[in-house]
Amino acid sequence: MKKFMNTAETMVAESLEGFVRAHGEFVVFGAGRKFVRRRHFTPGKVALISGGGAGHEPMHIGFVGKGMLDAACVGHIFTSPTPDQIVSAIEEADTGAGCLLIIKNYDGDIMNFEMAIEMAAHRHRIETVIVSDDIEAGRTGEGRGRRGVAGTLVVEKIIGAAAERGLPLEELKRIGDRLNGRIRTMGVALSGVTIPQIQRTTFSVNTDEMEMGVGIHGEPGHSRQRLLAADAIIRHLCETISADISILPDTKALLFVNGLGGTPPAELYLAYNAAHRFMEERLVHVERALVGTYVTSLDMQGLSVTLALLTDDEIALWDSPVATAALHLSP
Amino acid sequence: MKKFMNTAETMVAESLEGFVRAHGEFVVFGAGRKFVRRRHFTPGKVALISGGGAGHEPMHIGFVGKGMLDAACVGHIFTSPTPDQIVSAIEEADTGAGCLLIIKNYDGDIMNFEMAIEMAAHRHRIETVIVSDDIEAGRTGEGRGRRGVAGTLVVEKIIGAAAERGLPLEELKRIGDRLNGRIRTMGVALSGVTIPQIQRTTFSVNTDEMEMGVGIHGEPGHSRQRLLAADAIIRHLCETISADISILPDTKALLFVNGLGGTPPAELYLAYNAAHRFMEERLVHVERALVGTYVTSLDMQGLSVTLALLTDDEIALWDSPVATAALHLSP
Amino acid sequence: MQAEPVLVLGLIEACRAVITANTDHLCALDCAIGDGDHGSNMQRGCEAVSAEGAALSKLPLPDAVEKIGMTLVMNVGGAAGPLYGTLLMEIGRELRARDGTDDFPTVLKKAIDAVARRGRSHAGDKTLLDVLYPVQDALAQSSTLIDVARRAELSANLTAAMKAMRGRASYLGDRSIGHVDPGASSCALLTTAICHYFGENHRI
Amino acid sequence: MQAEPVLVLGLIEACRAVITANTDHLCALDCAIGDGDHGSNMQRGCEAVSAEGAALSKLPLPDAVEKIGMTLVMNVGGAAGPLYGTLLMEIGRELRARDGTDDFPTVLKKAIDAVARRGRSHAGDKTLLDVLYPVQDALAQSSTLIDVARRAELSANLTAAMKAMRGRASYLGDRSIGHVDPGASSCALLTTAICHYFGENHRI
Ligand SMILES: Nc1ncnc2c1ncn2[C@@H]1O[C@H](COP(=O)(O)OP(=O)(O)O)[C@@H](O)[C@H]1O
Ligand SMILES: Nc1ncnc2c1ncn2[C@@H]1O[C@H](COP(=O)(O)OP(=O)(O)O)[C@@H](O)[C@H]1O
Ligand SMILES: [Mg+2]
Ligand SMILES: [Mg+2]
Ligand SMILES: [Mg+2]
Ligand SMILES: [Mg+2]
Repeated sequence: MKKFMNTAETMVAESLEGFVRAHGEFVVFGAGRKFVRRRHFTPGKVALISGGGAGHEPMHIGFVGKGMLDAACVGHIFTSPTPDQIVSAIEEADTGAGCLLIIKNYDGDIMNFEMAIEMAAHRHRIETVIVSDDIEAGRTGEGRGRRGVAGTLVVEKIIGAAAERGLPLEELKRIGDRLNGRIRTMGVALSGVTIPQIQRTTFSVNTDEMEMGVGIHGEPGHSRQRLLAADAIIRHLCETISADISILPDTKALLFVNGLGGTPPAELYLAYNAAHRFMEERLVHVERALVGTYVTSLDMQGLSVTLALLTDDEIALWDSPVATAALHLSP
Repeated sequence: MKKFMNTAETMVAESLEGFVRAHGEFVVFGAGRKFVRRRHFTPGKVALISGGGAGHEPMHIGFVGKGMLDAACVGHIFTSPTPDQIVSAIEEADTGAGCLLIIKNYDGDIMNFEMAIEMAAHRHRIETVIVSDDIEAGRTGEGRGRRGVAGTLVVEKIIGAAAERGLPLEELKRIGDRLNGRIRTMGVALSGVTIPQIQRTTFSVNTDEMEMGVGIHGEPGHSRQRLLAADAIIRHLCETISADISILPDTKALLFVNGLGGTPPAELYLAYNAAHRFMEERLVHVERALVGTYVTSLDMQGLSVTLALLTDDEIALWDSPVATAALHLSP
Repeated sequence: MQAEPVLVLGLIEACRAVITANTDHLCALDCAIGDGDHGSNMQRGCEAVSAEGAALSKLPLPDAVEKIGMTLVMNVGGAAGPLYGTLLMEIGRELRARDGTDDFPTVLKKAIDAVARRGRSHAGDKTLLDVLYPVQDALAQSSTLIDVARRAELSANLTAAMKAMRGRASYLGDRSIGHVDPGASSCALLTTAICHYFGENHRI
Repeated sequence: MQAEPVLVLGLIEACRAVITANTDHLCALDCAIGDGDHGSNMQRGCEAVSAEGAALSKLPLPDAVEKIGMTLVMNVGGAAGPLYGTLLMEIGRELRARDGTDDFPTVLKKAIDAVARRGRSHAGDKTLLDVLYPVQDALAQSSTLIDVARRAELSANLTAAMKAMRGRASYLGDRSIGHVDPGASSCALLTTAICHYFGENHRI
């Protein structure tokens, strides 16, 4: 697949620079360009920091700003950031109330964040929330389990709103951990992705096939299937999600259809329509909706469906104002 | 290219339904589902109505809401809406102050809007603004000239803000016409698109080629060229744009990099970075930036660069609050 | 000569059939120099008209033709909707004004001029006008049905050599040369189907 | 036996060379069951270490090895960075604590255990541990350099039959079976390169 790029080595840095240039009202680079931070911190507020490999834009940089993250560290493509990036972000963003690190559940991310914590813990109060919203189905359960995927946005938004209200570090961690258990995401891909460094596709699928259960790193999913009509695909995603989480009658939910990079808005809305119908038939009250390209896997054609079961308090936090490059809600 | 769809016949309607379901806080369907309208009209405000074929989402439906459009009519894929849709929108949206129709410069769109005006003119005061921001280069100049492409967003935003301030119909038309002459857009495609009705690609390009000067209907551009590095592509777009518009020293501008559907945010930001550098070297003051997938050509891999030269008044209108599904600026 | 209801239904069906058989071909022509939808647009229009066949066949011919034009306008969209719609609406109106079909070439001439006004276009712009004008000319010269159809097909093919000055193909500039215009092609197909229908049914 | 500066520089170059020659191969392995970046990650690490070669060669061996580990941690990212980084940092620290290299197998054992703790992983999880443990075992049994290298390569190949329990490949479940683990492969390549270097330079 073709890309707008100059060299594989410089593409992440160039893209980041473009992002910061375009969104100077929200963000600036942190020290040494090791991370992207809010233009203005709020003293006394717990600092929320996230990060991960590049290739998932606008996550996380697009979620930096009032109401959401304080800083985001970006690694190379699909490669978690290094501990020094994370340490620098902690040092700059912590205004005294401590730091909450929001980490997607990947061995690489966890190890790099852990090393950073070991380096910074003597000078900062640090807690972590590990997001693992991916469905379990199709895997064995013996392994490390669920990946952190599109549901990360939901966690960052809701903790972000809570942090803005001045809640303390431990309380924010509690909110995040509780919420994480009530979010499920499943993805499907119509194409693999080309890793720019090596001009190689992670996998290729025939025109009549799709890859079910993919994450956001261009990796294969848990099964290759025949390409179906959108309604059938969405039904499968929604059924798998629903089977993987306990939905009580009259549960309130946020339904989120996320594009993986190469799928245009029109198709995402069509998919949302099918997902919404499915959930309402199951008596899930879809109270809030989100449709868009927020958590990508380079230019993968595909999408994920996320269901987040929310309490009334969490819905209020979801509705709180946020002003970032990628998510915007007015007061 | 594969798509999330059920049948070609139903895909536009299903996608629209998903859109309205997801964005019920901003929009509802108009009578007979012939158009999408704001949930609440403002009596006494001039009604802004736009429309066009489907396949450009989120334009125009994503721009319906406070601060921008009052209603948007959607046709079949790449097919302008029919006059009865437009007449219905006029009838519902005109609260007495008249209607301004914002039309992209295509023969089909113009003819359908004209027929609608002929049908509705005896009951409504109607004016039009025809957007034609496409560059002229590479074409002959003898034909109908410039297409209306991504710059349409800029026109709709700025007229939208002016309408919200209560300006009268004729004044809004003047603002729109003046502004249109100061906007230029040029697009480039790395892939053609598949027309769902016929499962046929409009054009195909080799892996080492690109199509320069494309619009937003999957049509070929004005030349096929060798695929270049992003910087060289962007330089060519920016040079062509700059040569096609008179830029006085210290001109203030909005720079807008728009994705055509299949190009992910990371690449758009990289392109923005190159475009921004180019413009600053030419002493254009890039006062405002927009980067994202706003005006698409189905799932085309590609992007367009738009330069809009703005007066201070227009910048203030650009900054005015807007609350729509696709564009959001807080007060 | 057939009764008008049968005539109207027959013509509608003849047109629908030829467009349906050529939908993909017309889209392919439109892919080359436009946006690939001309076949689907025309087909949607023909289906909409067919669906109203029963009601249409009860109307006097001028009213039926005008109504067909309106149905096309309201269902086709794009460039083809207003253009074919205007053509038929104007034919209907002219037929009604003249109270008969005795001078069809003049009726047609007026309607084609209305199409040209609607499109702000002229002969030689590489559009359906480049079939309509020659067809009108052939009719005015009382050519045989076979010759009218031949003239239509020939004229459509001649658009390949033209550079488009109107419609989406005009954005391609010189790159539009070498391709047959989709609207000209649909117009020739329809003309041929209509001529064939009249030929088979011994009319004119 | 070589002087330490020469040794350090030689090993750095030997490792850099083998990774550079296999970057694409390692990425290809990672594409099959991961995210396709293992080769680029390792290469970035090797380049960063090479760039510090002059400074490193001036340090005592334990400090140099620990510093190499830190450089990997700060430049590689992903899973490989903390894992290889921890390995080398711990080897350096153990070497320093023991004030010499006399019991390298024990040094290595401690370092591998630190890697396993960092990764919360075990032998049999289909990771680089499945090469590290056998290599350590071979060294503990005083195998020849050639045998150590052979054992490393064999062990890497044996990961093909395993189901991944850690790292990205674990998300594939049974689909991970049949593919060699990229981390195991890089580990075998490095082991072989190091053994080869010592063999050529008559050390041990
Ligand atoms: N301004 C015009 N005047 C006359 N004919 C036109 C004009 N614009 C387009 N056409 C005709 O319409 C045809 C295209 O129709 P269609 O594909 O249905 O609409 P669109 O161009 O809106 O997609 C062209 O091939 C041409 O014959
Ligand atoms: N938890 C873990 N414990 C031990 N080794 C691991 C672990 N996770 C991953 N690995 C090793 O790391 C390799 C992948 O490294 P790399 O591709 O550089 O990082 P990433 O998986 O973050 O893209 C795997 O092949 C495996 O050998
Ligand atoms: Mg990685
Ligand atoms: Mg069209
Ligand atoms: Mg067309
Ligand atoms: Mg990897």
